[in-house]
Amino acid sequence: MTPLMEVRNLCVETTQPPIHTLLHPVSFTLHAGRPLTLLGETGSGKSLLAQAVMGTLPPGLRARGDVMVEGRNFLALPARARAKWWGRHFALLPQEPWHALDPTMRIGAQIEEGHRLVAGRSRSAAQHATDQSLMRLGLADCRRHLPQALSGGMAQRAAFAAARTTEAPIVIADEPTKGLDSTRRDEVVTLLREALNERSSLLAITHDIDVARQLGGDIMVVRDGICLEQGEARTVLDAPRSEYAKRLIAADPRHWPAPASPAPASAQPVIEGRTLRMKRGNRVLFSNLSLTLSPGEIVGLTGPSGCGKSTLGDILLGIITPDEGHVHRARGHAPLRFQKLYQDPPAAFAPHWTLHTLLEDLCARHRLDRGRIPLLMTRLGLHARLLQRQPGQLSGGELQRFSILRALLLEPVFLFADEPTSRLDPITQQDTLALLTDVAREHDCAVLLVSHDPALITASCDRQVVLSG
Amino acid sequence: MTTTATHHRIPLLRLRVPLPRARMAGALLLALLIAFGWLVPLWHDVSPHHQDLMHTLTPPGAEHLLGTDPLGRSMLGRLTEAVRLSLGLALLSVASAAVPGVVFGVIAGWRPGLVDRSLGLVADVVLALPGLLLVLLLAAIAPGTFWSLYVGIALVLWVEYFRVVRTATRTLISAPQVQCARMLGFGPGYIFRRHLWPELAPEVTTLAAFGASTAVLAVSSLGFVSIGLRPPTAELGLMMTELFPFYQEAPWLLAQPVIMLFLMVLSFQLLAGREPQ
Amino acid sequence: MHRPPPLSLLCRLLLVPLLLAALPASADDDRLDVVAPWEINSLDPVQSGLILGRMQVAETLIDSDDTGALVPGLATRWQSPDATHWHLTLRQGVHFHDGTPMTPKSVAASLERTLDRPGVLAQADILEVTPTDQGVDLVLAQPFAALPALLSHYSTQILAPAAYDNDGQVTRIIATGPYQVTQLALPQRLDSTRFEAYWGKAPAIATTRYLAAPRSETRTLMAQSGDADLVFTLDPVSLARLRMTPGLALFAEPIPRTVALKLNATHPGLDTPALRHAISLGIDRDGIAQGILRRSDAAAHQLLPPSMARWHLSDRAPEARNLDRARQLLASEGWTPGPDGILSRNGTRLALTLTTFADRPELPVIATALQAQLRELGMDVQVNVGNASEIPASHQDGSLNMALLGRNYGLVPDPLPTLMQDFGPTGGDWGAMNWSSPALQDIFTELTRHTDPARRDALAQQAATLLADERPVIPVVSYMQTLAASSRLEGVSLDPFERSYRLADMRWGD
Amino acid sequence: MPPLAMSLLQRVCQAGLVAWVVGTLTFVLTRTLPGDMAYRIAAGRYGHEQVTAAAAEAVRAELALEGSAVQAYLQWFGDLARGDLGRSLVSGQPVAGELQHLLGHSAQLAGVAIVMALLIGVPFGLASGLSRHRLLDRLGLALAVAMRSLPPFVIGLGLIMLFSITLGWLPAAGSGHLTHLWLPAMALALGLAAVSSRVTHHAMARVAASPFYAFARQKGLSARQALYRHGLRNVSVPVVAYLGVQLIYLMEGVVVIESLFAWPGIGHALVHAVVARDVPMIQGTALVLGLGFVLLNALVDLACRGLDPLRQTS
Repeated sequence: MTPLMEVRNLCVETTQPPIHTLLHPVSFTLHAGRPLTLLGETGSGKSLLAQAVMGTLPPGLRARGDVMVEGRNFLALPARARAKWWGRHFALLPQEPWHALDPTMRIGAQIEEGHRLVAGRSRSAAQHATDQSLMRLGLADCRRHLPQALSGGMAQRAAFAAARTTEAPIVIADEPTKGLDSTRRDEVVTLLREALNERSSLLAITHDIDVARQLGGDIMVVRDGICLEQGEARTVLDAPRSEYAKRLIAADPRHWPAPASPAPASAQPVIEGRTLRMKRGNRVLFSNLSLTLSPGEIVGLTGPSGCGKSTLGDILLGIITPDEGHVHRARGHAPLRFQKLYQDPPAAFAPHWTLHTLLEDLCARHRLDRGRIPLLMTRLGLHARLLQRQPGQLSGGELQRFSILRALLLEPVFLFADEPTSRLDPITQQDTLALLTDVAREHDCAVLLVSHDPALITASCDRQVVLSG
Repeated sequence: MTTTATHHRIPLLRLRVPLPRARMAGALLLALLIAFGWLVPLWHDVSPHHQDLMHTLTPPGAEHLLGTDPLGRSMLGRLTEAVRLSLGLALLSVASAAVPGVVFGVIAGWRPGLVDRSLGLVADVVLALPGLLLVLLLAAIAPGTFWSLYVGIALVLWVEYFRVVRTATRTLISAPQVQCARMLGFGPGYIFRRHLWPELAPEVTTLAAFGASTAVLAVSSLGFVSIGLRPPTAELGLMMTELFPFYQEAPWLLAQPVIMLFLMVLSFQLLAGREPQ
Repeated sequence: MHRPPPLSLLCRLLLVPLLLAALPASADDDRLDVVAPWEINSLDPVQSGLILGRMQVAETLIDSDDTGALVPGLATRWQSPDATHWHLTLRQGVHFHDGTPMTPKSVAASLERTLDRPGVLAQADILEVTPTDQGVDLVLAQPFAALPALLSHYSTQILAPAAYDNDGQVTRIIATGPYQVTQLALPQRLDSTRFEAYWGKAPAIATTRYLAAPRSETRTLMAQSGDADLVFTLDPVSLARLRMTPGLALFAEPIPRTVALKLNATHPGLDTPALRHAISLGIDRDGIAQGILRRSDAAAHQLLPPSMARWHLSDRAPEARNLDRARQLLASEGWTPGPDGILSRNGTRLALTLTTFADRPELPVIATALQAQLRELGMDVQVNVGNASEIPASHQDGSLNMALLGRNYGLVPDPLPTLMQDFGPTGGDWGAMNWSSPALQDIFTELTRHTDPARRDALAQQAATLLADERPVIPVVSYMQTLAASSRLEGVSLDPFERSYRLADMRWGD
Repeated sequence: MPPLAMSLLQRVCQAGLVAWVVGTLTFVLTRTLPGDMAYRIAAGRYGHEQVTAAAAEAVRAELALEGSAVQAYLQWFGDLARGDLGRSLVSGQPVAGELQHLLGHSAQLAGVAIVMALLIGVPFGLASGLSRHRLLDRLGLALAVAMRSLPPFVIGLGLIMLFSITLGWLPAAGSGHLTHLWLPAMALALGLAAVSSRVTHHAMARVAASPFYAFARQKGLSARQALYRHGLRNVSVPVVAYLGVQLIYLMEGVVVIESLFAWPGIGHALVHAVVARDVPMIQGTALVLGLGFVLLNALVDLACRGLDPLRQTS
């Protein structure tokens, strides 16, 4: 088993003083046919490592150490020379395939150009190769589609085809499953496994333990740019040694503690949807759907992406009116007390103002008691100094907790949480969700929690509704 | 780089943020111009209208710091007056173009459908009318007044603001942050103040920066076809046309208003911080 | 990581326009290129005869020489027993550009048509035009001695019958001049070529082009770059420079065109000769001449220049600027400086609007100078730069205060018609306003009757004196016709009455 | 209704509306403008100094200016429907004929100017947009600002001084020969190039920073391949779209340039027409310009659709 790539004391640091080390020296070897997975939460320097290996670090950063490929130190090569290796020795699977594909070029062309210009095949050969790969990836009928017409999974596969036109031996996949639901995720993983053979290997970067487990091979646990432990996948996952690895694995919804005893469904439902029917285009999302939520009840809502989970929530909130059926809200509740948590926390805040200003606005608008803010902040584990920051300067987890706080200020009776944690890494996700459910129960607030991860729903909800789509 | 959440952790990213230095420079430059226009006359009191036909086109020197114009008037005096007037009028035209432009733009972007369509159509038609015609006609209605020129120019320019603001508003208004603000019980006023304006401001200010120069240049162009002349008032655009015939005999004269305008535009540019996209 | 596109490509793209532009400029070398400010806005001689005449395409019945003496044009003789009945004898063997011969009928028709258009001919109200076998007879309502002079005005140019359509519109320019139109692109360009069947001396230069360039800068640059062979009406600033330019010859000739102040004689600040005299004294003519026109001899102290000896008072000394004298005169009329230095008489400030127009670029500048100079006298003057038509218009509705204008007294060689227009019983659009003098009217009527030169001289002098004392219109500076000609040209000369560019007399030297 | 047909329909409506507004606006305004029309027209015809009360009255009588405004107004639309733009009050020639001549020249000028502007501005913008050195960017910005603060006639002057006085390559002014076109066109182009180079710069910078451009490189495409295959198309969309806006600036410059270079153009004519209150000429000119603008924008739309498949679908 020959090493395809040998990385020695690779570290990343800032070029301008004060010199910051963003990734502490790591060393590993990538063997043909044996994938290596970097496991760790987002921002822990994993992606930097990938970029360092590829030589695509953003300006202001530089990599030190050796990356030995075919007996040469790739890192020592000049930038121009390194670029020549891209697509030929390295195939990089982009983080967000959707954005990595040229929005104005047809899928077929984007793959074909690789076969012609990189692999140097003749026009006809390139076309043939393109058709082949599209066929193999089940995209045969997407040849003339534009990227926007593809689903996340399809886009990922198309990008994969475009990146590997030369069967480059070293495949680097950076968060390949980001934002995909479980089924799509499994597709991508199998796709990656197929890429493995005796000549090629895979360097995967993810925070998703399932992906790591399914890929197998070796695992490296990285945090804050420091490699905590590495070893054979099974051993690391089943018997983690480092504290952080333990927590990371524990953070997998399947290992969450069972939910607290369901709150007694009180007679008076707080909100109720009756015989709801909704179409998108000419496709019926759901029909004759009814559900009720009682105070303090946490209801999970699952289903494949695009099955209308968000739509259902928006209907309940009155943002959208259903085609049929109607929504009944318990009397005596101001519309303000029906609130929503968004999937992408930064998108739910006005970016140009400090959180203090924004909360102040809210209190002023509704003459709320400012005194509750500090209390809630401590309850949600938010540090006071965060108030002076702008939304963009907070982490996703912190910001999501702020949106919970913002909702709680209005003493909500119903919260529609639309995948509130899907953009967060496992540990933060667990903490945030735990907080949400606990606080909701304390305030007798009904929550409709959307997630594409059944395990997560079962772990944190009293009962669940499944949309088949 | 990976997600927004990590930004504050990596210090170097602050380098990516546009440096405030440029804006400082812009503000400073503008301050200097204003000082030139308003303060210089205080210590150097020369009438911009006093003529000395025996000493025309004198080069810059001890007696006349910036020389004299074809009628022997002090260029320094005239430039100060011109800067005062042009700054004021440029702002007037920018304001009278930006305010309606932004207002209608926001309305159109906010209310898709009929309102949007009709406003859009009006804008398209105005755009299609030769701007020159509007300006000429307005100039002819109130002959010899500057405001009529600048307002006429504004009649043409407001459409730019409208277009930009409308498209920006459209996308913003459907964004979660606005939907969320609505759910939190905030009204249009608040949404404009906290959500829309911060996004629109850079675009608008940049347009304004260029709009100011466009206005002054338009006036000089009109002066060139002898419209809007009003002796003895000094105005940058008109000074350029007045001094144009002397380009070879006294090039420094023509250069002065041109440089002033350049500095004016530059300062606006730097203040705005961005360029129209 | 991203390289700029290869420089070669960049340069290539950048160079394209330059390469395209670098084609050699092809100025047709045998063609005589004439450049002047005036645009051609119509085919009708009444409107564009000025250019047709100067480019020697169309001709009038009567012509004039450098002294202003009338000489035969298309008519060889003209006489009248009583200045009321006129007999013109036409030149024989004249052909129109379309080859048809010029006949008394065609001339009469052409004149008839001119009569129902506005123009100078209106002054001598002509009752009938009848073709005779030798020429045409004209019958006037009352005597008008200056009729021959009127018949030398460009608006009376003779066109062939084929030039008009049924409703009298000119559709083609078919005249009798030494050059005939080959192409006319309104308003900019007129190309013409030698008319082989011309009655007079055949021109040496075969083809000519007239180009209207309204900006004086443009004209100067064209002279400098050698794009044009004859460039007329140069702005004073550029003269010095052009003198330096090799390959150019400069010509200048004083012309009977005067920049003058038209005054509303009923305005409280202008209603007595003394007040108007004060204004005249307040004007720094030499300053304007030096500073703006760049000519020491440009100051004009009388409306008509020395070249028109009959109308010029040679014995009268030029009046230098004299502010004290002016202030005294103003004071004598009760106008005394107020706290703000502005003159006032029992409570009313002396504020005036000076109307002028920009078609002649120097006028606004002179107006600005006058504004400052009159301010020194204590007059608050607003300058209003508008359209030329505002002067006659506001003359008619009486709203005019002062106007600065350039008046050409050589429009026809005899200034009498012009003067009669300007200083008639009800004033004139381009002359006096709310001012009239019975004495002057008598002089005029006598002048129209008498043909005896000596008598005419005496009368003219009386008139000139009267105008000089009363000052209904105040002269400021006089014009100079300027021409920059390629030194390859021989036989270049200027017509003091601007009737012709004299292209037919020019030839290419070597 | 397919988007393409939709937008075309919109353009047609716009064109109709433009015609109506132009007719009405110019008519109403010219009638309400201060100053006696008859005198203005007389001045336009006979030249200043020849304008007299008599001449003005003659004009008034000839053109029946006292006639009912409403009638004249309806008349104009009636004629327009029959494709007749009337006769110029000044020259007496049919407006349509004169416009043909003038528009031809202006179109030449504008067309060449735009092409030059693109040839100069786009490459510069691409280079500065791609290069990592701030220098090019700053330089471009300075140039752009300078160009925007130089009146067109000064630029024109500079060109004449260089190309016809110093180098003697090109005629300084005039018309009638191809070589007369280059200088005025370039004078216009420089101003436009300044702007379009900035637009290109920003578009290119945005594309170069986009993940898909990075991915194109990481797929193994060379810098040039990436530029040609993924850069240019994406850059060209905003640049072309901006052309539509630039047409406005062009109009303003054209007037000045035309009178400086003695170029018989429509802008020059429009000024004269307004000064001389030549109503049919004003209306004709404005109409032609307006419709031309609508047409060109329609073309720009089509071009954008052609370049950007996203617009075809959405």
